[in-house]
This record gives sequence, C-alpha cells and structure tokens, in this order.
Amino acid sequence: MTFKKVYSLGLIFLLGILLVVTFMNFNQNNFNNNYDLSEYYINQGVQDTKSINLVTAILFDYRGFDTLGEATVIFIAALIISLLTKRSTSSLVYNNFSPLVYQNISFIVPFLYIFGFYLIFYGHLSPGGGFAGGVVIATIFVLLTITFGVRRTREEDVLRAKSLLENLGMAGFVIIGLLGMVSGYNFLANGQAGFYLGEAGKLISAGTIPWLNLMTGIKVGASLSIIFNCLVREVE
Amino acid sequence: MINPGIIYLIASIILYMSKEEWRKYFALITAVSTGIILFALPQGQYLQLPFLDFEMILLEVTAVNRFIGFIFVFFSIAAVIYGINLFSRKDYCLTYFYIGSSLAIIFVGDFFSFYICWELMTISSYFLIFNNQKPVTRETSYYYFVMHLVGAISLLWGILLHYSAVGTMALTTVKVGLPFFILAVAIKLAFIGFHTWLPKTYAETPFYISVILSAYTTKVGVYSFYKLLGSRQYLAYAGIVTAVIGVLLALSQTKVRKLLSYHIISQIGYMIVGLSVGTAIGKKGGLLHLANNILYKGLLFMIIGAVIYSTKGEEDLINLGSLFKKLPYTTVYVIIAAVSIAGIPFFNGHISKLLLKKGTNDPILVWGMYIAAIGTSLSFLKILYFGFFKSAEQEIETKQRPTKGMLVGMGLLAAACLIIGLRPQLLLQILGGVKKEVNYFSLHYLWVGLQPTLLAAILLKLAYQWVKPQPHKSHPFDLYKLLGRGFNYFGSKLSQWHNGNLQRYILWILTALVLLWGQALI
Amino acid sequence: MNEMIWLIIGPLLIAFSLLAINLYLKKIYNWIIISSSILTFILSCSLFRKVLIKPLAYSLGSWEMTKGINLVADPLAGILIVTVALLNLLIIIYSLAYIEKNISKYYTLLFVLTAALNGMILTGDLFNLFVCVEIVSIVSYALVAFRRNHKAYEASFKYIIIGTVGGFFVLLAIILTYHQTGTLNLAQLVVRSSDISKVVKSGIISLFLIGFGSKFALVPLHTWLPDAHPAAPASISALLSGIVIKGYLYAWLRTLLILSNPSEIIASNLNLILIYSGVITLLVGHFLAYQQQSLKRLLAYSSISQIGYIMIGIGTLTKQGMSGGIFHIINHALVKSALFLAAGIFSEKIKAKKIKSLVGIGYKTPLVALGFTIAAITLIGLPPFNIFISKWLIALAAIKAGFIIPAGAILLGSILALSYYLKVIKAIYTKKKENYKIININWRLKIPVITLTSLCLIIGLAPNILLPKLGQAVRYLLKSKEYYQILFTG
Amino acid sequence: MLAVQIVIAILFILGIYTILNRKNVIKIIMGINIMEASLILFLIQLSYKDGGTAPILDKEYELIVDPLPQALALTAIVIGASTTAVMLFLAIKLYKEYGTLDISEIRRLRG
Repeated sequence: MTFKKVYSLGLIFLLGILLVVTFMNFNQNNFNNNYDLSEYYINQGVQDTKSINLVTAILFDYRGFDTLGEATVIFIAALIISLLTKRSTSSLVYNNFSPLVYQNISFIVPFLYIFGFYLIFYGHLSPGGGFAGGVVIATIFVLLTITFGVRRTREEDVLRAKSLLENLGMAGFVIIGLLGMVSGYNFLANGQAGFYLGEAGKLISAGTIPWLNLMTGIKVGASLSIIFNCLVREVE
Repeated sequence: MINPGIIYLIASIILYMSKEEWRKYFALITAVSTGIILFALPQGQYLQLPFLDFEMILLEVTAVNRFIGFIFVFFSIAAVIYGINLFSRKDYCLTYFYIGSSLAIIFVGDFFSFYICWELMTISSYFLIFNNQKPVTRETSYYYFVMHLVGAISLLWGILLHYSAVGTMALTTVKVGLPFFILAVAIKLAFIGFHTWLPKTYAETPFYISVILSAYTTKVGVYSFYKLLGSRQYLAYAGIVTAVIGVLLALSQTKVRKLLSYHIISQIGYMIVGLSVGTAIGKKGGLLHLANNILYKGLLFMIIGAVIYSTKGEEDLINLGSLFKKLPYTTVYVIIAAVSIAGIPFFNGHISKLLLKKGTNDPILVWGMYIAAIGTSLSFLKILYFGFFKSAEQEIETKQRPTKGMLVGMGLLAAACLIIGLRPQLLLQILGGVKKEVNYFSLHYLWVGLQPTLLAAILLKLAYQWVKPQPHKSHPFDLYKLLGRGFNYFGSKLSQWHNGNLQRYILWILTALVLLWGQALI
Repeated sequence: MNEMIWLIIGPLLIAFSLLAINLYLKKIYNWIIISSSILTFILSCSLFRKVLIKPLAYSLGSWEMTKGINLVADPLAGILIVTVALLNLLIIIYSLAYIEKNISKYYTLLFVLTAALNGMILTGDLFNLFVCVEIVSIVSYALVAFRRNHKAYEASFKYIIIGTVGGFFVLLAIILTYHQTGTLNLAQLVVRSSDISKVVKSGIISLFLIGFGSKFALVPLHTWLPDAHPAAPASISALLSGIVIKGYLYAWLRTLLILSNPSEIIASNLNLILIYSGVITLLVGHFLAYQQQSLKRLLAYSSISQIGYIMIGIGTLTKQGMSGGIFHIINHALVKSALFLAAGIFSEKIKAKKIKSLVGIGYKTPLVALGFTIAAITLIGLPPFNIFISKWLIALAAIKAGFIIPAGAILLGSILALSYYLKVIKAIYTKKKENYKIININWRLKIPVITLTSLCLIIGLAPNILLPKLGQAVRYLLKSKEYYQILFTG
Repeated sequence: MLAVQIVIAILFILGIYTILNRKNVIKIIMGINIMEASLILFLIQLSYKDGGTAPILDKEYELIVDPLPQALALTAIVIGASTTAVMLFLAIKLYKEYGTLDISEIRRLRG
C-alpha cells in the first residue's frame, strides 16, 4: 500500500460518505407537490402529442432539442473516429466460417431489417424508437461485415455512402424541425403547428414524431456502422 | 489647446511612415513648434475627457510643468540635432514616442492618464534599449522592463488605493498608499537600492540613445516625486544618502557612461533633497537643478558619445587619454560640462547648488551635499584628466571626426549651461522667479562654489593611486537577480508536480471536490 | 425572423450538408463557408441589438414555457454570442489558408462547435445545457486529436477522461437538482431553488463548481489544458482558449447564480473560495507559463492564469466586479485568439514552435510579429489596451469589496506575465544573421491577427462603448428574479 | 429507496476507484462507464414509484412512473456511449503510438 493508494482510498471513502449523507438528506416533503411537470406529462402527454409512449413523446416532442443534441453527439463521435482512422489500411477482408453461418446470417438479415424498422416506426406506440431501431440496423452491417468481409475496392464508397446517409439523417431532423417554423410556429413544433396528429395508438399518428424517429434511426444506424467499420480498420 | 506630449506621439507615427529624406526635417519642425505651443499655453486645466467612471484631465498647465516641459523640449531639439544622421527610422519613431510620453506625463492632471503615460514610457524605452545587434542589451532591457513594471504596478496599486479611498482621480499629493507611491517613484528615479537598472542600461545602448534616455526617465521620476510625494523631511535624508553613495559608486567606475550613470543617481539625490526639505527656495533649487542636470548631463553623454563615435566604441578611462589634441571642440564642451556639474561659479550648476544650500537648514543635509559635491568634482577631474589631458600609454586612434550635427547639438547645450549660469533669472522666471535675496555672484558664494573643486584637486593629487582608473570587478551583488532565481526555482518545482500522470491529475480533482463539498457541508 | 434559433440550427445545417457540398458543389465550397459564417455574425449582431432593448425568450416546439425547452437571450448572452460569432468568422478566414488536410471534417466540427456554443449560451434548460456542454466537449476532444500524432492522442485522451469525469459531476448535480425541484427549467429553478434542502444544495453547488471547473481549467483542475491546447491546430487552440473555456465558465456562472443568490453565496463563504481559487489559479498559471519552452504551451498556461482574473472578478459578486470579469472574458477571447493565431503562423510557416527558435521572426514577418507583440503587451495588462481596463475594473472592485490580497495578486500577475512574455518578445526581435528575407504570408492568415489586435486597441481606448452594456448584462446575473421574469412575464 | 441510493453511491465511488487505481487504459474507461451506470441508475430510481407501470399508456393505468428521467437517461446513455466509443478509439491509437496501455507510461506531455 503506497501513500497514494491510501490517500485515494480515503478520499473515495469520504466521497461515498458525502454522497450518502446527501441522499439521506433528500427533502421528502416537497417530493410530491413539486413534480407537477411529470404529472403534466402523464396526464396531458397523450392528448398533446398523440404518442402513447410518453418517453418518446418527451424525447421527440417536448424535449426534441435535446434529442437533436444527442444525435449530434453520435454524429461527432462517428466523425472523430472516421477522421482519426488511417485511410490506407483496409482489413477484415475475408473470414472463414462454416457455410451454416453464411446461410443463417443471410436468412436473418431481412428479419433484422424488419425488426429495426418496426422499432423505429412503432417508437411512439411501444418501447423502442429511433435510437434502439438504429442500433439494430447497425448490427446488420456489423454482422454482414464480420461474415462476408469488406470488399477492398468498395470500402471507401460504402463509407462515403454511409456518411452521406448520416448527414442526411441529421439534416432531415433539422428540416422536419424547420417545418414547424415554416408553418408559422417555433422550431420543432408538432401539434401546435397544426400537423395531423391522428388518433392516439394508431401507427400514423403523433405528427412529426415518427418522422423524427425515422431520421434518428437512419442516422444512428449509419453512425454506428461507420464507427464499427473504422474500429475494425484500425484494429488490424 | 493640446498636450504637447500628444504632438510628439502623433509625430512618432508620422515619422514612422514618412520618407527617409523628410524625416529629420519633420522631426525638428515638430520639436520647435511644440516649444512654441508650450509657450503659448495658458495656465489651468483643459481637455477633460470622461472615461470609465471618472474624468481624465489631459492637460493641466502650471508654472512647474511648463518649466520642465520647456527643458524637455529644448533638450529634445538638441538631442535630435545631435543624432540627426545616426537615427534610423525605428529610432526616430521610438524616440519621439518616448519623449512624447514623458512630456505628456508632465502635463496630465489625473492619475489614470498619468499611469498610462508612465507605462507608455516604459514600453517605448524598453524597445529603445533593446538592441537587436548587441546581445547584452537583451538581458539589460529585460531587467529594465521588469524592474520598471514593478514600479509601475506599485504605482497602479497606490492609485487604486488612493482612488478607492478618496474617490477622485485628480493628480495631487497622495495620502493613502504612500509606500507604494514611494516605491514606484524610487524605482523610476533610481534611489540608491533601486538604482540597479540604470547603469546597466545606459552604458549598453548606442550612445545617441543613451543621450536621450539620460534626460527623461529619471527626471520624470523627479517630477512625480514633486507632484505625488510632496515635501517630507525623511525623504530628504534618503536623498542625501543617494547623493553620497551614488557619487562614491561613480568614483569607482572606469567606463565613462557607467560613471555618468552613477552620477545621474547622485544628482537625483540633490534634487530630492531640494524638493523634500519644504522651503520654497529649496523646491526651486531642486527644479532648477533638474533642468541643469538635464543640460549638463545630456551634454556629458553627448561628449562621451562623440568620443565613442570617433574612436569606434572606446569609452574606458583606462584606455583613453590625450583626446584634447584630437577632439578640440569636444574638449571645450567637456570642460564647460564638467565645470558646470562641479558647481563652479558662472556656470549653471553653481546656481542650483547654491539655491539648494540656501534652502536647507539641516546640518546633516548640508554636510552631505558638501561631501557629494567634492565627490562630483573629483570624478569630473578624473574624466578630464584621464580622458582628455593625460597622455595615454597606448595612443588612441580617432577614426572619424564627430559630425557637424553632434557639434551643434553639444554647442546648444553648452550655450544653455553658460547662459543659465550667467543669467539664472531667465529660466527662473518661468517658475515664478526667486526673490533677489540670493546674490549668486557675491564673493562669499563664489568661494563656497569653488571650495569643493579645490578640495577635489588636492584629493586627486594626494590619492592619485587610488583615484587612478584601474580594472576592477564589475559584478556587484544584485538582490533582484536572486529574487528572480527564487521565483524560477519555485516555478520549476511546481512544474515537476505536473508529471503527466493522469491518475494524479484526477486525484487532484477528487481532492478538490471532497474538500469543497466537505467544507460546504460543515 | 428569430435569430436565436437560427444561430443554433443554421451552423448545424451547414455542418450536416458540408459533406454533400464537398462532393457535389466543390466550386462554391469556400464561399458557402465564408458566407454562412458572415451570416451568423450578422445574426448575432442583430440579436445583440434586440436583447439590449428587451431580453428575448423562445420556446422550442411552441410549448408552454415550463413544458418544453426554451432559449433565453439576455444582454450577457448577447455579448457572448457576438464574441463567438466574431471569433468564428475570423478563424474560418484563417483556416481557409491554414488547414490542408481533412478540410470537410474540420469545418463540420467547427460549425457544430459554434452551434453548440451558441446553444450552451442561449439555452434555458438545465439538461439541455448539459447536452450542449457535452457536444462542445466532444467536439473539443475531436479537434484536439485533429493532428493525429502521439501528442494529439495523449492530450485528447487526458482531456476526454478528465472532461468526462467532470461531465459526470455536472450530470449528478443536475439529477440532484431535478430530484429536489422537479423541474429543469432555469427560470423555474430560480423560484424553486429554495425548496432544495441545505445539505443537498451544498453538494449540488460543489459538484457544479468542480464539474464545470474541470472544464474551464480552474487550478487544480486545469491539468488537461496545457496538453490539449498546444496539441490542437492553432486555429482551434485559439477557439478553445478564447471562447470554449469561457463558454463553460458562463454556463457555470449562470447555473450558480440561478441556484443561489449572492447573499446566500456570501453566507456560505463560497465567494471566498471563488476569489482565492482565482488567486491560486492566476499565480499557478503564471508560474508555470514561465517554465515553458514551447510557445503554445506558454500561451495555454497563460490562459489558465486569465481564468483566475475572471474568477476574482466574479467572486466579488458586485456589479462592478462582475462586469469587469465579463469584460475580461471578452478581452481575453480577442487577445488570446490573436496570440494563438500568430503562433500558428510562426509554427506552420516558419516552423518555429519553441521560444528559442523564434529568433528573427520579427524581421521575417514584421506585421504578424508586431501583432503578436502588441497582443502580448496587451495580455500583460499594460495600457492603453483593453486588458488593462478590465484588470483595473476587477482590481478596483476587489478593493471596494474588501479583498485586498486578491487585488494585489491581480497586479502582481502583471509582473509575472511580463517575465515570460518578454522572453518571447526578446526572441522575436533578436537578430542572429544580418539579412532576413520577408516571408510571404497569405492575407487570410494575416487579417484575423490584425483585426483582433486592432480591436484590442480600440476597446482599450474607448471602453465606454461596451461597459454600459456589460452593466446591463450583469443585472440579469445578479438578480435572478429578473431572469425569471424574462420567461414568465415577457 | 435508501438501499438503492447506497448502491448508486457505491457504484459511483467504485468507478472513481477504478479510474484512480487501475493502470490499464481500458480499465480506466470501464471505470468511467461504471460511474455513468450509477448515474443512469440514479435517474431510473428517480422515476420509480411503487407499483407504477412503464410510461406507455396503451391502457388506463392507475400509477405511472415519471417519464422525464427516463428520457433523460436515454440521452445520457447515448452521450455516454458516444464518449466511450471515442475513448476506446483513442486507447487503440495510444496503444499504437506508445506500445503500451499502462497509463503511468503514457505521459510524454508534462510540465
């Protein structure tokens, strides 16, 4: 045990005590009367947005701007990784699996697509949404890359296409947001701007939310697969 | 209605942009016309400018600052004529900037602009001193700037204290934060103990630059002493210490410009005595001494400059000798200057020293000045004898004659020394005149004026071996360098802690968090 | 036309379409970049003019004020937005000649950075603030690693670890705040912050200070900065030093003064902590800067010390001190950017990174070297430049608030700053050989440096252009009730 | 509730402990993820109500958990995941440049 270790352990212990003291001091009294915001969301959320998944309603409508921000974070992460990857090397060209693997993967891919897009389009009705769906879509590319490898000649093109798709998703998000401004309301306006909200619980409802979900899904899928591609390149 | 300093500041920019052939004429015209404008300025406060939450007074004319401003402008004319063919574009620009800021500082009427001009002076003089060809000036100018900034910061601190206590910015004698003002002024006018920057810098710059530097920086210090500190008896003792120690240090030098630099310090001591004894005559004596000192000290710097110019860089008394044959005009000037500074009657030093003596009653101060006067005479006898009249062991070669500009410039100053020595009232009128009670040329005073020089001559004869210029160690103990080293050591220790280990850094963050949170809880 | 939202989504849109523009509209690429940044600048100016009359609020999604996310612009935000836009414009002009590889990605990052900074400054929602802070952070990590050498990776890695840990502290504080108040809206928090129990509040405030502090480099949380800023390209170092750390500082300041009012801060002695941490920061920054051999590292440490001045100004919690601190933020943004941009010219065009190798640069690129010298003199705090005015204001406010030692430290800092900037100036104007050839430097590189230094002089000579507006800006900081009213009564 | 909160605190300090005391870069990144997990757990705990259902209102429910922290948790997860990806990538790069993953040896920048 060096001094540094003892010291750091002591500090951590103190920090833990501080945290617990803080937790124990939570003000239980105003716990309930204060939470009018969440009450409002629970009571009025479905009426306001016609999205029965309240998390999606908050994520894409009430706090859509946050979502734009977090999508930007992924976008930047993908950008950094593709920026820092070396251009010249290419890898994972070919893997030897048993035919069973190839067959199974080929079989499973369409279902994955369906699952991914289901998650995206039913984001406002059930658990899921653009992020989850996007991740599922990204896994398709991951699977395909692992099993079938990347063709050296096409690699650059594929990456560029994915980047374009990613940019498109991001720009699409902003443009859907702008629609609210076009119709005379504020950025990211949905129900207020008079978009067709439909009936709660139906697939085509909730105004722009599904579209935002779609854009996010495209973007997340593209970003994550870019990240994967670049990491794979780098590891070899 | 404009602050004369601002004319110079604007001129410096124009000088930088103007064509080679027009530059010197423009410089001269600016100087002369500023002198004329200065005469026309009526007394009072003008040019008030609201700034932040106070008023800046950019022009305040009183008898005293007009007097000093007049001397400054006159000297600048002489200095420009002196170096008219030597100045480069950069020199012209910086010189005018420097003179302009020191002129402006004389005429401003509030602390804020006072401080700004003070800093402008420091910055421009730094670049004047900084000489790209001479490696040693890199160190000395660094030293100069840091030291002067310490003074300036001290001044700023004083101003801040003064302003927050008093609530006005008007430039007056200060009451709050006095020690800081004293420190600031002490560094500017090279009190003994804070003087280390002066000999270093003045002896290393090109000679035509040191002519200019010798006149302004310390004199601005004296002016601010007069303006800010007022008359305090204990400062007079500090002044006499400066005068005596300065002259003793000067005596041990062999390089002429170093010797002259120490003499500046010593002469400043006189002025401080005059300004702080508190009598009207003393104050006038101090101010007149300031003017005289600019004239003859500038003249001396010009003379040694001419010597350096004609011998291509020789200024060590050990090597110099029998220059009177080779540089006859210069010899005439050096005699005038030496006689003036020694206080021989009919030259200007006599007048101001006499006024100073008249103004002081304290025996310590009087005796101190007497000793300093002997030292002064001795050291100038030394320059005269060893530099110009004694034949050198190795014949010194003069490679080029001093230019006409140099001779004219020196002539102007020498003439001024003579005129003031003979008709002091001409200059004293600007200050409001001195009552006729002092008869400068009575026999008693003539005798008093001659005494120190005679004693010095005797001393020179008696202690010839001791006075003779001889090689000596020139690395005096310097406290400030030690301070700098300590500062550096501390920094390097601090730097070692940043050893690049990420976990250590995170530990610091965590420590800060726990400490902060813990103290907030408790 | 609402400037606020366009200031955020405009740069974002440009960033997202740059790849396509690069592929299909290569010819007008530069024009699009320049014109969009000019447009951003114009927008920000117009926003600033509007908020001076009356602060503005904007509800995203047209929700009621408490239900969704809002953007709020008060004069303080307006000033910072203009600074961001100005620096962004100048840096883009500079980058056109400076960046040679990965151009498209570079500009994407730059525009996202601008958008996120604007978002961080304008947002009126606590969690959205966190999101914007994280975007700015992640873009900064990317830009630090932009050079793709070992230094860049190491610096970026350290930055990312420390930044993420700091980010988690901020997130923890935000969660605690939400737990206690049930709202994330900054204006509502003004009212509800009194609901937070004392113990939790002290935790929240410490976590915010440490979390944001490790992003704006308060000593001893500063350790990533001297690695990160020099590793980035010069244009980015200028942005990081000039505006990014100030953005974090602004975010912290806003949250602090919304969660607790000045009298509370004084009662809990937090102001003492702020002021003395400022003193320590400035001294440590100066001392370490003196030790540096590399120019950009020196500048980075100098940035740390400037944070100290700002903290002292803020810690006084008086109107004068605060406006001095904010004035210093703006001044330092201009000056430090000029210095970094000039250093970038030195290091790229003349291959001089160490201070020693700067010898003679004053004769090779006279104009840039002059700009550097003026900026250095400005940063030391010598008159008649702008930093002097802000230091004066801060010191005066500190004295009036009774903090004599910190005020003294501000002035002492000037001497310390001189000691190392003079080393650089000395090297720049030293002549080793007789003849130096003047090196031709692209005008795009020169213009930003010259503009910024001349702005320093202009602001220094006429600070009264800005100062009354700063006084107005501080009003909304010190009286958080008025911030509340922006949203709720318009 | 307090039990969960203590778990949160333990996870949080466990993460910090890992960052402080493990030399391996990958483990440090794992420590950061542990910290993040504790925060997300905190968010979820915040929204929890006894007997509440998930905020998906396909039927009429009596008690529904607070949906806002869940949305925040999603955002936090995404941000955390992106940051982790960047960190891991930098770790790969560092390994290539320095030939080691020992954090105490990755310190060429100092002073």
